[in-house]
Amino acid sequence: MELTGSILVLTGAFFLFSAGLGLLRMPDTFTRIQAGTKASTLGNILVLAGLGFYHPDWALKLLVVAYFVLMTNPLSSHALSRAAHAIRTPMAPSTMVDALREEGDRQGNGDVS
Amino acid sequence: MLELLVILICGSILVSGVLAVWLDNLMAAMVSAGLASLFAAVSYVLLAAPDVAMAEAAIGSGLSTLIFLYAIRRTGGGRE
Amino acid sequence: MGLPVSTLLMTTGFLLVLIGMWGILRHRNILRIIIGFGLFDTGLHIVMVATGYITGGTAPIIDTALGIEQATTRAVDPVPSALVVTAIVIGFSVTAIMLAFAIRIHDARKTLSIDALTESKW
Amino acid sequence: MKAASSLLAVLLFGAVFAGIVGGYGERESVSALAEQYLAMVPRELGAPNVVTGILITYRGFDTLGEVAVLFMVAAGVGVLLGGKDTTTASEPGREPRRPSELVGNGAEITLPLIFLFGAYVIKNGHLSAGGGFQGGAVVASGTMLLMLALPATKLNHGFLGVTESLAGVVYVGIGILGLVFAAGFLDSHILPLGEFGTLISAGAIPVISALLGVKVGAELSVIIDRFRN
Repeated sequence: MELTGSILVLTGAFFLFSAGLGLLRMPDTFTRIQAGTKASTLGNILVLAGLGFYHPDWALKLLVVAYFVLMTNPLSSHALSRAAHAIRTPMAPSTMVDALREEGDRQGNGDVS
Repeated sequence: MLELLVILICGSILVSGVLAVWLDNLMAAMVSAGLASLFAAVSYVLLAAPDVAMAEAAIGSGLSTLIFLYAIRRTGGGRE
Repeated sequence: MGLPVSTLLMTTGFLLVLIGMWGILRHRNILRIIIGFGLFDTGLHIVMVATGYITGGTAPIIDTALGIEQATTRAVDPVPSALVVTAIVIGFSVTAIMLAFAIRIHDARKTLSIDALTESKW
Repeated sequence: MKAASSLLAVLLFGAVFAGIVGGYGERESVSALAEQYLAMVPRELGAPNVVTGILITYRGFDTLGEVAVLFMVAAGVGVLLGGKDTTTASEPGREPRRPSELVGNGAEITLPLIFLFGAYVIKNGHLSAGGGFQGGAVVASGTMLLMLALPATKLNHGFLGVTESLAGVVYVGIGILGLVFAAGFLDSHILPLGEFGTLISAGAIPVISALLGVKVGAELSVIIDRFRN
């Protein structure tokens, strides 16, 4: 039981570490947001699951916390990257497609985003 | 171990406070002030005062930053 | 190792007060001065809570971790906590009033610099 | 010159603060007043959370004055900022951006949880960390999320005003009841103490805490909504 919990927490810590590494290594804003959010959501959920194995009587509270993380973490990064796109944050030179801007162009006004 | 955490929190509070006074961009200064408030909320938990931490996290770093945001918007984007 | 928790955090609070004071004295933009006041507030709150900490204390809430008999010896001082909870709300109110005046000044003068407000100087 | 005098002032204050910190050693035991509070609040008031007990009963008059200050701030900000409908002064020709559908839906999912958490914090104020001020602040944070994620929402100021006025009137009414049936103004012994550590216990503290939470939440929401338009 405790071993399972420890392994889960350790895996979560590894994912959180990779999120931090991604923040340092990625070239521009959008890829940084992507790296931070994806890896840290998984890492948080794994850490919470490991804690649930440690203290089974906290399970309900941990479930509520996990629900909150799942609801808010992707949403906040979506809002952040939308705002960054709206103020035309420069992208990395290797970016090929800007689907949001093309969508705005197709709807007739290039400024919407 | 606890001392290390306390020193880390103290350093974070001081760095965000200095940034809030020093940064040129008004929006960034406002966010730094909110960050200092958020780290202060963590320090209240370390000082065994969870009631204060809850109030500071909700008011100091949430609502104050929001009314600063609205004030900056109404006074023209922070340009002087 | 090192200094105790409350001394460290009290030093941090006083340093934050000094940083806020520097911001208040050196900046000319009203919104920046209000940010300085906010830092001043936060620093004083940290100092006040730090004065209530006792070595190895826990939160003053009686539950399974803190029996009703041990409360007087193991809990931290609740009086500064109760003071600071109200002080935080009042600090928010003061910030709101200052920002409202700043917005009105900007509406009337189209500037945020306090150098433009000379007629109320003595 | 100006920089030098500012630096001098800050350094003087720094010297005073250094003197204070240098003479301060971490305390080993609480003061006599705090010891009295820590012993009296659980026994006489039946509230496990000592901070809430102090805030609502021993310093109840101060808390009432505090709420009055908040009310005056809400009214003052309304006088200063209300009145005329100014649109944002900068960039007059620009349309406000369409809010993202994802953010709106997510806020609608999260908002009931936040309000529920606020109610939980208010109602459990005498059992665990929390109370009227903190719960009211959490409720106001929910309002903040509502205004950020769905900018088209209008707060009903009349309803909020009536709610917080009613809460204030009942607050003072409970205080006068304490004057009549118990020892003094805002005494919490007008209701039975009940079993220690359960939700319905500690006399009138949960009732006063709920009223305080409603009042603080409504007033903070009004203040931040005045700043929006």
